[in-house]
Amino acid sequence: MPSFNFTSFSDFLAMGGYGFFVWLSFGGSIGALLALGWYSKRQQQQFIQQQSGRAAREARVRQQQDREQV
Amino acid sequence: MSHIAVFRATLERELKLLARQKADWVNPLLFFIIILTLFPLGVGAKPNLLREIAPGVIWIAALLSVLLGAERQFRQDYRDGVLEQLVAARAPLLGYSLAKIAAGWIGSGLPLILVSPLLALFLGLSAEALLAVVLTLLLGTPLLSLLSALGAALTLSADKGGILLALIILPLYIPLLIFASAAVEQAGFGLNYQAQLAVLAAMLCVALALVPIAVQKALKLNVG
Amino acid sequence: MLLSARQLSCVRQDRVLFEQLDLQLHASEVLQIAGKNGAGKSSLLRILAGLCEPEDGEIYYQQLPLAQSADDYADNLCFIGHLAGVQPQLTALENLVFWRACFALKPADDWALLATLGLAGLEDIPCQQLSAGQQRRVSLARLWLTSAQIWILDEPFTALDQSAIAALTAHIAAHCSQGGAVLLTSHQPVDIPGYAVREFMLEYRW
Amino acid sequence: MFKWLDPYAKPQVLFATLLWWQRGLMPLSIVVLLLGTIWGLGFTPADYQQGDSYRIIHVHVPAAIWSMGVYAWMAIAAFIALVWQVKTAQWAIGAIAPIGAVYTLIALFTGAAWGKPMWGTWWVWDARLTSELILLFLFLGVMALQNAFADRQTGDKAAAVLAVVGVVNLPIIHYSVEWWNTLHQGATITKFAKPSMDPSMLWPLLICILGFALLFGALTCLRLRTAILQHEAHRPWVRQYVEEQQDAKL
Repeated sequence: MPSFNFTSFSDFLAMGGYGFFVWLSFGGSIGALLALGWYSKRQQQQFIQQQSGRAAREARVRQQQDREQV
Repeated sequence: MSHIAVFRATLERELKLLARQKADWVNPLLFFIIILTLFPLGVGAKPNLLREIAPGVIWIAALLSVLLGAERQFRQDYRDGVLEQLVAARAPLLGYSLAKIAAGWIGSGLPLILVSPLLALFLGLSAEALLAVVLTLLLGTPLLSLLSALGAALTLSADKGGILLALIILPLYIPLLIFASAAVEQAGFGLNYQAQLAVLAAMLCVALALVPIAVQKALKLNVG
Repeated sequence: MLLSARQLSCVRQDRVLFEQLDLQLHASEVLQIAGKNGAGKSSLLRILAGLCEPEDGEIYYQQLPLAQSADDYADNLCFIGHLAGVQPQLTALENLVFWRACFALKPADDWALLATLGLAGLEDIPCQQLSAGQQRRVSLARLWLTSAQIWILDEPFTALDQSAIAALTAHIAAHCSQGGAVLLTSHQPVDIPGYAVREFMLEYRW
Repeated sequence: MFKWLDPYAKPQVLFATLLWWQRGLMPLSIVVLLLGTIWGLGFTPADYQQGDSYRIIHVHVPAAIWSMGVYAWMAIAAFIALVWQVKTAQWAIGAIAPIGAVYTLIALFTGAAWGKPMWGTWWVWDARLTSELILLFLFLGVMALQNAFADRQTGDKAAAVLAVVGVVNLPIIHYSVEWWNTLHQGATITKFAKPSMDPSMLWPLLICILGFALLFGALTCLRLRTAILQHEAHRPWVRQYVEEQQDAKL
């Protein structure tokens, strides 16, 4: 494994004077990827909530219909 | 039922409609001229500045006015149910869409070419530049009509069709815009621009071969 | 058996309109599809006309699945949907000329045909100026010109007055007598002189 | 042809396979990405010319490469959907397009952040950045078209046609922008292509490129599973899956 390139952690943060740009782009990219993953996961959960709501609604309608027939 | 019969019948019908509904081809033309008058007002009327931005301005205005006219191309037939019956009878849609695109070009592309001498006046174009404008419009506007017809066919049954049509088709106009305005710019400097015209012609041929198939597919899926 | 559908199912916006639906259409028969609004009558008709694919199931034209027989089925089909298919800015005659080129209709004396349909004097004015019923008659004029054996008509009697309904039912009867088949939907009771109208009920699924 | 692919056209089988793939790919892609970025950030020597700002390459280049790659994958799915009428391929377009849009956005964003120290401005009409921007418009166009229809099926098919048309236009746009760039600006100061790199710098970059690929795979599995559920909502196996998920949560 090649050696650690920076003497100290603060030096690592400074990134040779370009720290702002480097961390901005890395932070931004990881943020965007996390947002995409979270959004996709939430989309799926939202669908499951909707569907179970629908199933409950259908059950209610069926009960109502059975009560009318009786 | 052959393609030629449907092509001729549709073209005849479209030309009758164009004759009866003058607005279909007058509005895009007026829109083109109005946009051209906006630029000097916005950018300032210094002659050499205008001459420098003229190629881009002319082509952006042409591009937008063809796009404006495209949205209604298939919508009327879709709403009346003509398209539905053509698809149900598996009539040759290729002939139909080619005729529609040709009529669309006559309605929105041709007037631009006829009015281009007016541009020379407005933007102080030299004679060679004007010739280049006419040549590039001659090659470019059919390509514009093809692509905008594809956009119109794709967004046929979409509810907010207008803006969506522009959003999906404008990126496809970019190569045409680049080469056409470059050709006019070269002509302005008195250099020859055969290369750019050749590229435009090549793009037109490719589009003429591929786009009608996509239009046919788009019409079928929108009716289904 | 001209047209048959097996195990058809159709889904619109996540709502199952119908499932495992079987249907047969025989020569010289009139089949009426009845059902409440939203039961999926029009969707069923559009699937049978080959306009859109069903979710599952298969349609057979003379025992051949549509995948192989689509073209000759379309040649032998005349579909008139909810929409009249009439271009408002054109006159009735121009519409007929356009249809003749697209649908390979028989050449005929259009003026006489439009007169029999009660459109005498309205042949050469833009259809825009005709009433809905008159526009409907213009679109139905195709039934007098088509050589197709199967007719699929989506609510042909809407906006028609008594005389037009009588003319249409007589024409359907004549068509069936020559071995034609008609599949239609209608809200009013349909009686074709000389033919028992078979009814196919489409239940409304919540 | 491709008979072995047939079972995967059936949504339920595909759904289970995608779940299996996703469970494997998601952690793997995170590990590979972490390895690549940490190695690239901390354990490689600085570039003699650009100093440490070159480290942005570990995010910019994979995103730029894969933005084109994702569009190509979307176009393949669209082609399969249109030619062989495979429903699951149609649904894949709606699943893949947002991933491509985010990758392109990352490529643009990191390209601008990298360009600021080198050229002094955030945005330069450089050939690669401009065609990346147009690629973003193509992705957004496909996404907008897909959601513009009331009927989900029509939206998927329209997006498929646009994806195929787009992929035909992609090289034309790329080379015309490239030509346009040389015409108006002459070659940009520093060739924006990957600088010739010695192996110690190359390895982390390759790992990052692999990481982005795996992440694309994992996200596609996740999003395609959602699309399958949405399109097959009326099927009994979906209702059963929804109940299972509901009980699992209680």
